[in-house]
Amino acid sequence: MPWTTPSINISYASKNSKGIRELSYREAICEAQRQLMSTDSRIFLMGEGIDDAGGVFGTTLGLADEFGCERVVDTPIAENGMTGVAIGAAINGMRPVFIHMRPDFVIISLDQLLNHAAKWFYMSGGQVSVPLTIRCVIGRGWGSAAQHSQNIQGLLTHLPGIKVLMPATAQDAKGLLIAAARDPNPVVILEHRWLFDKTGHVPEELYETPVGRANICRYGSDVTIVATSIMVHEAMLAAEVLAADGYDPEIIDLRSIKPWDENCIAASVQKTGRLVVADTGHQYGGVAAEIAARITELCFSALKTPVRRITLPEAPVPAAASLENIYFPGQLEIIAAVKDVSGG
Amino acid sequence: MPWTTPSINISYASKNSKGIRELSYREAICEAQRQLMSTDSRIFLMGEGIDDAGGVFGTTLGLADEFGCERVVDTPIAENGMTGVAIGAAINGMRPVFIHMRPDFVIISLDQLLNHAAKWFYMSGGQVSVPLTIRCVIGRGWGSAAQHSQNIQGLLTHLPGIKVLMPATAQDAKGLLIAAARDPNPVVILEHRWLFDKTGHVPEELYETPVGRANICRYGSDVTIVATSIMVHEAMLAAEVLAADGYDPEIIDLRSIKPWDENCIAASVQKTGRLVVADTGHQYGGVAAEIAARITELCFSALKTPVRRITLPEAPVPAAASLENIYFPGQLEIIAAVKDVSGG
Amino acid sequence: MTMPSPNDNTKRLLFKKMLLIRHFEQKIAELYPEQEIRTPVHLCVGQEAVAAGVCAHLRPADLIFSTHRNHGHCLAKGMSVKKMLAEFYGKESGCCGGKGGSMHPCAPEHGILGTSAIVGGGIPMAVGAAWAEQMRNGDNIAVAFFGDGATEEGTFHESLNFAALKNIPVVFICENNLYATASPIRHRQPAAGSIAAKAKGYGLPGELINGNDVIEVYQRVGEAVERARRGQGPTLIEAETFRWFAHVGPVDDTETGHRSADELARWKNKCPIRRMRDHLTIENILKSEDEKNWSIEFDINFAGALTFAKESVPPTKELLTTHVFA
Amino acid sequence: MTMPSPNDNTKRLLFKKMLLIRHFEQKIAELYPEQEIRTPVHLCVGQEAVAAGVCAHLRPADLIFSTHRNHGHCLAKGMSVKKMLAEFYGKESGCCGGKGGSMHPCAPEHGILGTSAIVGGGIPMAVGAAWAEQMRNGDNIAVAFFGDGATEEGTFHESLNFAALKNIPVVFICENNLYATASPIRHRQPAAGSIAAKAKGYGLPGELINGNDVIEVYQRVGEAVERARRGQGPTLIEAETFRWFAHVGPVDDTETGHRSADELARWKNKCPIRRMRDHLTIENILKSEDEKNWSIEFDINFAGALTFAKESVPPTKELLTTHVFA
Ligand SMILES: Cc1ncc(C[n+]2csc(CCOP(=O)(O)OP(=O)(O)O)c2C)c(N)n1
Ligand SMILES: Cc1ncc(C[n+]2csc(CCOP(=O)(O)OP(=O)(O)O)c2C)c(N)n1
Ligand SMILES: [Mg+2]
Ligand SMILES: [Mg+2]
Repeated sequence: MPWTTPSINISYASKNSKGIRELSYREAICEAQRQLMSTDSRIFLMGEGIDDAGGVFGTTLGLADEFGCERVVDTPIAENGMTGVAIGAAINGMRPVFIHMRPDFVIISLDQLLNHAAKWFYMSGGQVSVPLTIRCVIGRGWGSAAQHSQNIQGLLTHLPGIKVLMPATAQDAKGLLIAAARDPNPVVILEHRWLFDKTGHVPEELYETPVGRANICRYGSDVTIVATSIMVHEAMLAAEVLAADGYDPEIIDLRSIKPWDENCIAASVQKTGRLVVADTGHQYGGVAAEIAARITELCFSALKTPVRRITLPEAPVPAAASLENIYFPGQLEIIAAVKDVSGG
Repeated sequence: MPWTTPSINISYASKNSKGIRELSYREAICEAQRQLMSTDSRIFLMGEGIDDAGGVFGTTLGLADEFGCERVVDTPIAENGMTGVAIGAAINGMRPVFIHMRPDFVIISLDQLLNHAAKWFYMSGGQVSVPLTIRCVIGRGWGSAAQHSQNIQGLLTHLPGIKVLMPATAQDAKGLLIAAARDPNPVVILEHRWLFDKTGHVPEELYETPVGRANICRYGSDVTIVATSIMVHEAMLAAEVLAADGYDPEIIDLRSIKPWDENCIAASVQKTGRLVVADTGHQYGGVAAEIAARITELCFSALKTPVRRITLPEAPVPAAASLENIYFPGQLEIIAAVKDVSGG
Repeated sequence: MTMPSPNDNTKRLLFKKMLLIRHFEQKIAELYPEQEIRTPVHLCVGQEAVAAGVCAHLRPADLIFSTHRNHGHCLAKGMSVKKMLAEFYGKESGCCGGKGGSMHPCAPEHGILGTSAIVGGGIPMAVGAAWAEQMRNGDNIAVAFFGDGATEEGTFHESLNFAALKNIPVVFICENNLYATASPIRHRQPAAGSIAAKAKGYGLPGELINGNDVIEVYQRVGEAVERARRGQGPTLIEAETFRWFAHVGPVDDTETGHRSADELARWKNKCPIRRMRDHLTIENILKSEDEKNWSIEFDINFAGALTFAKESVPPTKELLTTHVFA
Repeated sequence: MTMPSPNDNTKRLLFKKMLLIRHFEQKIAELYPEQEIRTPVHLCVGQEAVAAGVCAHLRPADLIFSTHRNHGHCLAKGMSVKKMLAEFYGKESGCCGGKGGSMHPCAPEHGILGTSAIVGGGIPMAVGAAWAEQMRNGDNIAVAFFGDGATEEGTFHESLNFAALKNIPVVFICENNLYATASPIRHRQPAAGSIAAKAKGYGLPGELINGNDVIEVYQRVGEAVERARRGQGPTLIEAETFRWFAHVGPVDDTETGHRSADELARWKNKCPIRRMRDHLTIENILKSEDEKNWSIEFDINFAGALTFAKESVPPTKELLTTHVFA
């Protein structure tokens, strides 16, 4: 896809970058972990079956051999307890990266994540921070149904104290993971499985994608589309169709879900006067709701139509392919929404 | 407070109601449980220490003596497992009411609540529903700090499959609890501790406050204030001040947080052109975000100013009184917001 | 108080049930590459004796709670092959109307009130369902099936504690197949501990049994079921067994990870079906044509179910948002 | 391998530490009705021997993780009375800058990296912190303090499993005071089980000790600490004890609920401080003026700390949203 090239924001890969290769999102994640562990002995990976042959959809392949099972730790199936263990290690000088294969399992650990990690620095009056990274693979499809395909960014962003990132490109998959692992705070990264094969131009060196900054993937003039994760790709596909029909959408990859780049989006909406938000999650109080509410506050007079949200339907994920196919919105919904907010 | 009288919506207390008494919110809850257990042998109460001398802030007093410890069950401290136990009992013919003293403890049970209860009916293709009621006392104050004073409606409303209620009056504390206990679905009721002493006119009989319907507590013309739980009372206090200053706010007690009465609010905003939402919870993707986003969609041309949200600051709850006092918004913030959206 | 060995007829039925499960799983394994079953399948080939031996004691109104690896349990409990298959094929005629897929089978008429695919998720629900029976003074019981991995979750502990506290009529059946996905138990649990031994901490009987010997399963679980039914409380049973396929899908996972071909071969030698066949043959309980006849019966049944599943209609889009609330 | 009885000096120090804790708690109880301490206090009067006996073995760099009922543990570990009191009074000079209140004390310099008031919440954190030590080949250990109620949470089980699996240098100290809030243990745990007995299921040593006998606590925990430090893994210790005040606040809760005046009286008779005083007196270890001198020392210290706490400034509103992120 052409836009993966221009979207490398060279500003955060340093001047004397060691070269840029075509890497998949999966490889980019793997490389980030390898480089992080090589350069910082405090960093280690943990999670259920992360050392196995599948290697967390290929993102940890080879790391157990390279770093040993003390730094690539297969854990018991005990998400809440092991999150507590990770927090304990984090506050005592280590930098754990806890990997979950599915977002649904993170829900089991919300006591430790929300009651503990999110509040520890505050409760301690700024003395003890929790440098914990949670990597979680999200996805959809193949009838995995209601307990294996959820989108949880809406749950993780609500309470203060946790940062949430959703890379849409290989570059950001690497850059945001590095940023997360170096962040002294709890950070959750949600990586979409359908993006793992997508390639992009990824610098060799260890670089950070700055947390809190969105990425404009396509410049446009008459409508702003803010998208998260795989919806960025759907939006780019939609843009081709829309462009052929005479629309000129500006597409913003939100990337950093919390904190988020309200200035970038507000500036775009001031220009375009229209906003469509395409999130992978649910509607009620989701990421799209926050963006809609906040951008409407910031750009009320510029907005020509109300912000349109594209989110999941109000139902758990169904198993049958016939339902699953219509459950997840994509480029068609984005095209329709853009035409609609543009007045037909 | 005068408005507690007119706000009894007689339509849902039946014609030959057995009389209306002045009862406190606490007594209303207790009475609802007594009447429910007397009339339906499937209903029972469970929770940590619910049979003790305090009786969950007085809301279960006497019930253990009256119904025995098999129907007023003191449980181990194991929120997630016991929620699973409650779900198991619910799908096998019982109607458990699981009582939590603090919202923070509900977070521990989100695996069973969100991954299980919320999805069971859907996953079973409509065969097995989960008639589970969760009562949870919320509150604030006295330096209970970050792990004992949260507001979690924003977490509970995001994913499909759970209903969330927040009674602000004694009448609704009884009527909504009865509605919840008779609902074949999982319902969470958040009861504010600071309302327990507030009295209202409560019918003797067993009546339901309909889920999904808001209550207009004050009719007004120039701004709509939608409030939840204790913020309804803050809004009513604010209204007195505002009225003296020449404003005429319409105040709506949301009551049913999910599903919520968008028609009632939209109709009000069509009339007033201005909306302030005062929720007890956090901002990012909270209840106020959803109302703001949705009402803006429905009433875009009627809105003269963007929807204003009054929510908690972006921080965990602090312990020190000096901070706690300014942490929770109240009537002053509502007054300022109304004046602000009204153009000074 | 050991339950006597099952009689000849029961032995035949146990054997036939195992064959049914094996037959079903192998058919699924054959069909899966067609990619018309668009839902992950967790096959239980190698573990049939546990499902058969446990469910032989259960009435239709007794309840079972299973896991992602539920096919054997559901079939043994009476679930219709037709409805199960239709569910796998994503059809409205499936046991969940197509909404659950392979991981959440539901058949209330057979005591299957739904299934959780969250590891450890179903254990407390089994306790709660059995508690409901107890509260009503019923004499039905509940069985919680779960894997070795599930015993690492907090819900396992919380469930044992509450069941022991209230003397709840539930039987905990842990199928210890030594792996959770590709992760061997030595990565997850201390060697010096044991699953069955945990029962003592709650004052419960805890027993380690040979999960590949259907007669042993039948006898030992039979005692536990009777205890539960008589109001003598719960039992934890750890049944050692092994799955032949990979964690998910009809795949051989040996030599790609921690499981070795050797280990699998050793366990194939302990095949629960072969073991029972040998026993029945020695004891002269099996008629020579039995297996062949059953196999024909299963084939015919399965073929009919498959036609039903394939010809059924998928749920239409109006159903996407139904059944969120009752 | 039993640790020898502590020497006279150690005994004096153990006794003095218990007196310090008792003194602090009683002062809090006296001050509380003034309503200037605006945070719930969970007093540990009656349980002082556990905190004193355990922490006597710990270095400053060893870590403790406590609970809502943390005052004794923190004081025994070296926490400054001044900073703790200032925290109770909601002041910026408090050990959490006023943000934590009484339930979340933090003093990294004394090995207190923060405290959770979620029952069971601190247990896995202790394991993780000790794991970090192990990964660095350090020889510091961590101690998890928790109540009987906390052993009902899934985190207790998950923590024991992981600590046993990895042989982590952590000691689990359960203060079984027979109640959780007003709920007696018989409402929550099966009579036939036991907390200490649960250790066996994980292959760990589990010991029931008299939590009101500071010498027994010192000796038995000393062995566990040494095992952990030598890399011989975790131990679970159940110390039976009793709290004199109600669950929260300086209140008498007998005759209003499940706790009876009788039960309290029996336990007051087993007062850990009186027991040790008697022992020291018989053994002639206590000088006649010791207690009086210490009491004066505590009074002076406390008075200074109180003045500090009362005169310190409360956090101002700019601090409301600082420290959300580092
Ligand atoms: C809470 C949770 N964590 C992780 C998973 C992913 N997962 C699915 S099955 C499985 C292994 C379960 O092992 P075990 O309980 O031994 O059952 P088995 O597959 O061996 O039958 C895991 C980790 C899950 N479904 N739920
Ligand atoms: C997860 C959770 N559930 C409930 C509570 C409320 N609560 C606070 S202390 C307590 C009792 C704890 O009992 P125990 O662990 O025995 O400690 P003790 O108070 O006896 O020292 C409870 C239920 C809590 N803080 N956290
Ligand atoms: Mg297994
Ligand atoms: Mg206790």
